[in-house]
Amino acid sequence: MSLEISQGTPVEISEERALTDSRRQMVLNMGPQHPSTHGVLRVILTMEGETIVGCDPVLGYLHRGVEKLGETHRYSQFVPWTDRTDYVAAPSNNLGYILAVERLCGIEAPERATYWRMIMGELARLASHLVWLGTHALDIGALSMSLYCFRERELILDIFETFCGARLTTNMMEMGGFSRPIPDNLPGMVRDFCNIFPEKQVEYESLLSANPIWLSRTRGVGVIEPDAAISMSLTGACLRGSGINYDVRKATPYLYYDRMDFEVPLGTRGDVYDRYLVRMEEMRQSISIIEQCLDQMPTDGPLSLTESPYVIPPHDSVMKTAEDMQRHFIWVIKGFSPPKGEVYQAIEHSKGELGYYVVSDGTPIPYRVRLRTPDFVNLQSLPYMAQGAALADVVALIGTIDIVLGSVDR
Amino acid sequence: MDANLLSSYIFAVVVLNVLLGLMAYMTYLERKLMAAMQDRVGPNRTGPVGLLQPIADGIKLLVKEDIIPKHADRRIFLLAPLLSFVLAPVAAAVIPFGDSITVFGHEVNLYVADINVAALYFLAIGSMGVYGIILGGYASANRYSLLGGLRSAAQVISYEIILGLSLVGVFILSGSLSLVEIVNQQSETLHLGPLQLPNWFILSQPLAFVIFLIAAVAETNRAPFDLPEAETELIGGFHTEYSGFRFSFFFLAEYISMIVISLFGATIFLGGTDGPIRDGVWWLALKAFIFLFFYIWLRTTVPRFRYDQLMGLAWKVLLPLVLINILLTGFIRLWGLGML
Amino acid sequence: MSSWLFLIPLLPLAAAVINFLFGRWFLQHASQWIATLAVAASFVLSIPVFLQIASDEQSISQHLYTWIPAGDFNIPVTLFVDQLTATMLLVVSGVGLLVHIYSIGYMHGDPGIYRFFSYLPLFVFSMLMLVLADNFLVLFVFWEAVGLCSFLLIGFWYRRRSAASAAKKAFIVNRVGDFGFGIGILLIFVTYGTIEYAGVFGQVGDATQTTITVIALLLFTGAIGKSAQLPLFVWLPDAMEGPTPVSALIHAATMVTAGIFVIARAYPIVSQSADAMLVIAIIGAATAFIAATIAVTQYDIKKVVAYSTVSQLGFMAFALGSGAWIAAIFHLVTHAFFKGLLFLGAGSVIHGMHEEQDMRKMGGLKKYMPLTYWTFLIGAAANAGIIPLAGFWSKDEIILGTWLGDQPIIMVVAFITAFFTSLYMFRAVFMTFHGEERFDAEQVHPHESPRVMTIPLVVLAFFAVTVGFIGFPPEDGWFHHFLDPVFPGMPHPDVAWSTIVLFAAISTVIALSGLYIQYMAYVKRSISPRGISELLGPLYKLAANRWYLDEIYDVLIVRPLVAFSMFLWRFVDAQVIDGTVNGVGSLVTYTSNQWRRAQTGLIANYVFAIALGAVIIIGAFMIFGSNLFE
Amino acid sequence: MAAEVLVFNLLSGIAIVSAAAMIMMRNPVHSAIALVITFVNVAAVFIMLRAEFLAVVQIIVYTGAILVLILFVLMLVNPDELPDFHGARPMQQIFGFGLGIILLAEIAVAILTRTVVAEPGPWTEDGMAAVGGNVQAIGQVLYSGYVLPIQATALVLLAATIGALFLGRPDEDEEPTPSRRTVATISLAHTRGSDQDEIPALSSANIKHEAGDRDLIMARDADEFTSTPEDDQKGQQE
Amino acid sequence: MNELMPEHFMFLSAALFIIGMVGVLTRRNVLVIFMCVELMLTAVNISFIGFAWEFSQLTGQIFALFIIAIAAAEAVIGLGIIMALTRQRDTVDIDEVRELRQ
Repeated sequence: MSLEISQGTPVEISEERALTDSRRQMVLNMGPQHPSTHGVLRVILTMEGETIVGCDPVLGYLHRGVEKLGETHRYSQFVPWTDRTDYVAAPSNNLGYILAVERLCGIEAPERATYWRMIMGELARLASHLVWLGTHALDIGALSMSLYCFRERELILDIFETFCGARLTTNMMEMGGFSRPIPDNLPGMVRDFCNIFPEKQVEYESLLSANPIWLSRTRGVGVIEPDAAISMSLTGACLRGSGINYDVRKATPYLYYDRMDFEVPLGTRGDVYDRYLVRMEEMRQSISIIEQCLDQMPTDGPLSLTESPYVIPPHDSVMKTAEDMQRHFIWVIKGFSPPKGEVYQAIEHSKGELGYYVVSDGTPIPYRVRLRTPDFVNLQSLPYMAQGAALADVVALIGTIDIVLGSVDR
Repeated sequence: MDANLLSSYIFAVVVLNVLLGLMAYMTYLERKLMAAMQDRVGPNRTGPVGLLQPIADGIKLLVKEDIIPKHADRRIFLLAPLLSFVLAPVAAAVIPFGDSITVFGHEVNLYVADINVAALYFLAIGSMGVYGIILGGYASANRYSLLGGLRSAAQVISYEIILGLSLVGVFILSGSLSLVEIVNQQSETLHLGPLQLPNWFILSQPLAFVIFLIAAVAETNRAPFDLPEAETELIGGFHTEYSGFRFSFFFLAEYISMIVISLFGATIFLGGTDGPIRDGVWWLALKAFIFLFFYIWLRTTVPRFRYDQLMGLAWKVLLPLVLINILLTGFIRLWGLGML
Repeated sequence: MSSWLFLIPLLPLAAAVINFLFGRWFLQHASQWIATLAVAASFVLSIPVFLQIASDEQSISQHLYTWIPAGDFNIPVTLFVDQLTATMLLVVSGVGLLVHIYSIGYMHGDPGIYRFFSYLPLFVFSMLMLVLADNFLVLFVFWEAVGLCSFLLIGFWYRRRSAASAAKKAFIVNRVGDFGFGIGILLIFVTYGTIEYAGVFGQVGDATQTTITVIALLLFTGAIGKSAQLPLFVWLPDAMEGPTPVSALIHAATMVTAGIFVIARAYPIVSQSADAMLVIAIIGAATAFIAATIAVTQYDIKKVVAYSTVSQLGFMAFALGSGAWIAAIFHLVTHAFFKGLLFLGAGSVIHGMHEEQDMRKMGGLKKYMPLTYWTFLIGAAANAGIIPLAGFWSKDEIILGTWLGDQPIIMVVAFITAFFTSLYMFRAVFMTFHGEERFDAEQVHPHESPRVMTIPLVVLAFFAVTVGFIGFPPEDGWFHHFLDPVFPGMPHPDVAWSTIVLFAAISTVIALSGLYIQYMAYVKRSISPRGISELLGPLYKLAANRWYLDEIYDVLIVRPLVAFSMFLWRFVDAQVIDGTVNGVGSLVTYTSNQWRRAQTGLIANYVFAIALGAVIIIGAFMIFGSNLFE
Repeated sequence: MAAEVLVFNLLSGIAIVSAAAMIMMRNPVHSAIALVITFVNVAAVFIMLRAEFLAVVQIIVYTGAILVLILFVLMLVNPDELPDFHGARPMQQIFGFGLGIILLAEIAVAILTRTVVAEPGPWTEDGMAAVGGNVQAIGQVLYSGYVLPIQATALVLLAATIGALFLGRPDEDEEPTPSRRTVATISLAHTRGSDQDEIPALSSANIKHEAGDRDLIMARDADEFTSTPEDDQKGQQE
Repeated sequence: MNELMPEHFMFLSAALFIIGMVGVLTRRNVLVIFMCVELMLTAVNISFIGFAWEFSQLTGQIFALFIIAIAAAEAVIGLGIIMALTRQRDTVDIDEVRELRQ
């Protein structure tokens, strides 16, 4: 009888074929043109039915060689490029780079300028979170949320426009402070925004926080274990949603964050819903920080370090004094040369720890500029979270990581 | 060919055309309402307050290039939108739009057909409507479309059951499957002590009504049950590969289904043409509009379900509820007839 | 009244089913209350039935459903109550209720209690259905059902080897009687074409005298098994392995009297055959005498009571045989009470003595368990026929019946037996409750049983004293008139008052003499029991070894049977049958191996075969089956 | 009455042609569509035969449920490639068609030569109209004479449902697809696994109650939760 | 043939049944075979309903109703088996399934 079995070729063939699993699994190519991959992310999903068994993010569709560009531009020329990494929170990117270079040069901006930097940074965080909330909710199917969020973001962009003339890619920060005066109506606009926003935020939460469908779509989905979060070096809300207390503003305070009274929200379960709660709470804390800045800020005082060789001279004196004109000429034509050395400056970006590693060889052009963008690192957690999730969860997961492809691909 | 049949044919043509016109402005209404809910203006450039927008859309869709993907199953790809589009208005044939009226000396019934299995006929046509979606999804030779088709098949079968069972309570109470008969029963007045209520089945079957409402949303693939076409997941699902007027067929079919199922719900639960003063088709229109408003409202407000949650809702929540409802209704009916 | 008659058996059945299904996991000890309440309700329902029968003198019946509707042959399940049934109803449910109550105390803490309390109501149900049946088939079904319950309850402690084998013995011995009983019923059906009581009894005379005799004897065969008559009584003493309440209810009060009941029920048949009645009388008298002699020699308290039961059943049987029908039933009723009482009392003693049954290790228990003592004493006195207790009236009447039935020899035997009855009863009383304490006081601490056990004792004792007065005055009491319609055509001899008094006097003297002898032997110790036994020598040995009945059976029946079985096994089964089976098996294997080639595993081929078959069958039908080609 | 025959012939013609197309089509999805057409036409035939209810049931059950399920399975089990094994058995085709033709001939003979002996029953057009229509008539007959069979049918359906669930369940030997992560807890905030619902509240933390029932922990300092075991003991002693 | 005769539906029924049978015999895709079985069931239903119509009885319709119900159960189980089969064997070719032989 054993002989007959060995003759039964059809059985053996089909058994061999079963091993390949070829037909049970379906490969779905999600992106790079997909409405909910937040740009040109491409995710190759292997699915059994609607369940994800394999998830493979493919990056680089928006790669522009930003780091290489940093090695070929003068220090101050690189600032606009940082705008274009995470374009929904451009001022924060500027800030991180400027702080790094300032540390390299050993200078520090005047107090008033520092406060304004903080205000702009927090406003950028708010703008970024609003974009995240709108698109995240949209991915999960709440259509109206994005429109409401963009309505409030418009107010922030108006403030940016009033401050520097640009709305999206602001190129706002400068070495040693701000070379232009602060418009008179700006503090009032910021105050108005701080008064309006909390009410609006209550509105968002009334639409989402207790909505059963929202809860069922976010709770228990995309759980990141704390140890996994650390081992994947996640930062920002992805890390704090898993309950780990790490916030650059608290851990290694920069600017005047050590003067501020604010709290860092931590999640308890590490799922999508926790990260949602954490970000919503962060927005409240940001408003509080902005208000504290406005209260503590000196009403008068210098905005820029006029005397430093690393700082562009103020417009007035360039027009009036020959030294300043020469300095201006050299600053613009040749740039400034920080002392030899290297520096790593991290700030708490809206998406996590944004780090700039700048190496100077004493020439006006950096030897190396390295960007540690938070969403690039955070994106590592997508395959981890997508294992066993449903297809519909993937868009929620991409949303909860809060990626901007400009920043991921650089 | 007798005059009765002829008047039926004429009325059918009228209903069909009215439905198509309504459907066009249904899209306008939806866009305007959504805009209002979302702090926007909505269409406002084409014609006064954008009133010509649907026509402009229609023209645009008709003149767009008709693309058939290279690997598509051509015949089915062409057949699927037609199937959807043809079946959607057919269900309206059994909706009674009122009693008969006299036109040019002929008595014309304000319904195309009064068959004694009208409600089941409606369900049957509804269950056929899913073919357009499944076949469209299959024929596109696109993974997203295939997934959309699969989702649609499972979803429609599940919610078809819920939809049908939610009506059983009404059938038990009315003792008939004919919509004309059901409307006639609802036009009686119910005396509850000093109160005089219309005998609408929403009052005697509130649970069934709620379940019907949910199942109807799912049956027409509308938010939050729009999984077969979820644009953020499946990029339109079954109609990803469709463009031009083939897409518009799917589009039309969806809106016509919405209108028809609204009319059906209004007929079954809200008394149809029965109203507090001067019964007539306007009451039916008003009630259907309430349904449609609810559809749009839902779409702007709630997020989308996940696939497994959707099926779980159908089988674990709605099915037991609707079975309990049938059981209770049956007992109450027997008790009312004095058989218990 | 008749509309809820069905509740009487149904309630115990429901209790049995509930306890059986849910007892193990949910009810546990709560099962006892369900069973007790169900039987109590049954008892309460029986009272109005009895009262109605007593007042209307009309039998009532309730048709439940038709069990076997097969053309003309209909077996309806109908509940039928006449005077006899009503009496039995009260006895069964009443004693059953008391035993249930008693069992609550007796079985306390037994892990299998739910089993006990599902078997016990099941027995009550079966017994009630047995007496309520209105045809022989239903009677037979529940006849077997009570046998099954008896089996289950004897073997209740099935882990005990002796209990298991006693249960088997009871079951198998009963089979012998049931076999005859079944044939009797078949013969009734063959003879009369019906098995309903009314139909059969209406046309008894249509059959020949021989047939009637055979039927009567076959029915009595069943009674021999069930009611433990000679030679099939051996199972009953062994049945004492079961829990004592079971012995009281099944093996004293109710089930074993089913045989008597059936003979009484079949009165119209049996009374037609003088030969059969003579056989019944002789067997009954022999049973009564032999059992009584054995009882005198036993040391196990339960065995004494058990042999006493056999003896009393013999009394009833020869009463029937002598034509003292009512006296037999009367004795059945009184016996149910005092024998139930004796068993429960014995159980109480055993319970108080920590499961000790040997009377030689008892003695002097009177002061430890006074209530048990007094009730047991009443029961023993009733059994022994001490005036004016219940046993006196009925036993006296039976003896009188034998005289009236013109059976002087049996009468003499009855008197002798009555003497032995008195002997063994008071021997048990005195050995157990009087004299020095022979138990090990270190190990055993006799104590009175709990209230739940003694209350049934008191109730039964009350009835053992009073129930005899329903048959007073003898031959003319209320009970006689009540039962009279059941036995139509029975002669009513006029008995002179003087005869009654004479017989009563003789009975009393005999009973008191037994009492006196035992009092002298075990209390005053002026007579040595050992001396008497040595004096009697072989006779005593004969009685003590139960007349060697088990041994006789062993030689006559068991050994030949075993030998024959061995032959069947060794030769017929192993050689002939197995050889045939194996041969057929290898043949099948061989043909299958050939046929297996047709199995390609391709479903299409199978479908093709089906379709081909359809075509061929339709074609064949059209050619041969229709008129197309004719 | 010729119109009736004409309509019947038209319907049955389409039904037969599409049924034949069903077994001819190479692509099973096309077969399924052909079958849908057949079933719809059969439903129309049912209406002509005074069985409106069954016509609708036919559409709901066969086309609306069974065939949709078949399509579902077709798309699910074989999404990528169409079967390439079509028509590889000429002998079987010859035999199959041969048998079919013989059977058809036999049945044709049977039909043409049959003699009717039965009596017509009460459910004519008028009979049904008298009780309110086909649905009511079926209801009366079904629930007066066939109560037990319909209960049995319900049981069969239930059993089938359970059976389908059993067949459709994931393989037991297979590891559940999300390879579950075991957790070594190094979290600063809490100890937990993914399955742990209740998370012990932190004594030193400022717990914030959110709109739902979920809590957030609010940290004021960077090292608020990085306490060492010794600190914990101290805290307890205090 | 000016009137609808019983022969009409009987021939329709026979034709559909035989087409279904031929399909079962000749096709190899298990799903198509499944569809053919459904077709055969429907053909039987036509006969039942037709005879009910011919004799003005409802029994035939009742039987057809039961057949449809059982067909639904059969479909569920059958498709479940096919799903399990494809999951295990990765084929819908009925000739590759020769379990019956083992």
